[in-house]
Amino acid sequence: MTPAPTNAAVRVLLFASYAERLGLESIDVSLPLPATVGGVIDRVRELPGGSDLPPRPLCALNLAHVSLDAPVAAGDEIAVLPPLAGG
Amino acid sequence: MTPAPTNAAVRVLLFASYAERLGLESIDVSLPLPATVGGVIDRVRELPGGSDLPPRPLCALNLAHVSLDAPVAAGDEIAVLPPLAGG
Amino acid sequence: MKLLSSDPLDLAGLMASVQSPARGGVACFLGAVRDHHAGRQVLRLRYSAYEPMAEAELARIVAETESRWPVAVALRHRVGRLEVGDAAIAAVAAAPHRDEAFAACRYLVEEAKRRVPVWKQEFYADGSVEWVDPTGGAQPVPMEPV
Amino acid sequence: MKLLSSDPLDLAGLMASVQSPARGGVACFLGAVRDHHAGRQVLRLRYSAYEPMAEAELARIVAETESRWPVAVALRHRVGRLEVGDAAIAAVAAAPHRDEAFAACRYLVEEAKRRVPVWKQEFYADGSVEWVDPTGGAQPVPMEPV
Repeated sequence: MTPAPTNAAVRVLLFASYAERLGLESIDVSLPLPATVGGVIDRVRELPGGSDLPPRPLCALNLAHVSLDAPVAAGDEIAVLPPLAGG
Repeated sequence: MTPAPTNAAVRVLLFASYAERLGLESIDVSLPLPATVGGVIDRVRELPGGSDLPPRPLCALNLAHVSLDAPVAAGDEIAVLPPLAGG
Repeated sequence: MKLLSSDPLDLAGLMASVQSPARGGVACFLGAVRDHHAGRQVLRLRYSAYEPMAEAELARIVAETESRWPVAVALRHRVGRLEVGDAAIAAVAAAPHRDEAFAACRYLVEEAKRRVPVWKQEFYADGSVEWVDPTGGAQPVPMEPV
Repeated sequence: MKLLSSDPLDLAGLMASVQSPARGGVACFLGAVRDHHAGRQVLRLRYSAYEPMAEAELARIVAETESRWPVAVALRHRVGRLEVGDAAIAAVAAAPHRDEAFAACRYLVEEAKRRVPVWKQEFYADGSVEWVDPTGGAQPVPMEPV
């Protein structure tokens, strides 16, 4: 008997134009582990306006840039970052 | 009959360590034309302390850098520049 | 220390914070709001940030720069409402020699622009407002943690 | 305008003189007197200049820089007695974009060091005084008029 997959709750933050398109700045997502940042973003895509996100958006995990294949754990903070425009 | 060579008076300025070595800041040199900056410097070398000048010092003619083969004319101001140390 | 600031950036203060008798070369950069962008007249703008990450990223850039060159550096980014001419970013690098000061200052600015999660909303003379996309809509290149 | 100055250099004033709403990038450099040179403790120094040529050369460097990049620049060199920490040279370049501002600022500093007839006498803690030769006594390379 394989163990039932663990479900993990993560928080997803949206900013600037992405927050406007989805009308949300923060979403709590629960999904079975193992999962990646890309998998979390795919869940965000299912929300109204979510299909406007680019195929591979810039992402951060716990305040650091990561690639979409980075694994996530319960309690992680994932951010979907529109094109940066500092300076 | 070839014309007698014209003599030209030029002023030579010395600075910083070169002025200290020769004990002079300004020398009036008279020499036959045509002549070059290098030729003027060779006259300065004959003065006491003049042999301390490097074989090919940095030179300026009328407030602009020049090479030693630049021709001089009467009234020119020639400067013998120790290694520059600005900034 | 807060590296994101909603107050005007103080370049003189940043310079004083990194200068020392041993560091004779000080290179600095100030990026100010321009009055035009892509042919449109800009009246003012608003920077927003993912603040905790922006602070962390700015601090990482400072630490990387100081470990890579023998320099003391200061880096600040402004958030909130800015008028034309206001400084959005200030970077200062002080080093014993100018090569290092210039290289470190340049690194601070390039990395801040590339990595700090800050977004800019431009307010134009025609009344419109837009989020600026410096990539022109290109597919983002994923950034690995540095 | 005097580009050689016996008064302290005013970086803020120089920056203000070149900034404009169209020039968002301002790069600057300050070269200050260090407390050590070649392992010896420096107390202070004295810059002397071939003044009319130094003024002319600084002005030529400014003109070249402004013709080579779309920038407004300011350049000053100090003469006379300087203490440790005092700025000997200040260079500022303002441009619409940072690449040009950095390149122009760097050019100002490199060309000033290479071409402006200024000499430096260092006063050391042991009481000795020396003219500084940055070339280490190498044969000078003749400079053609630019």
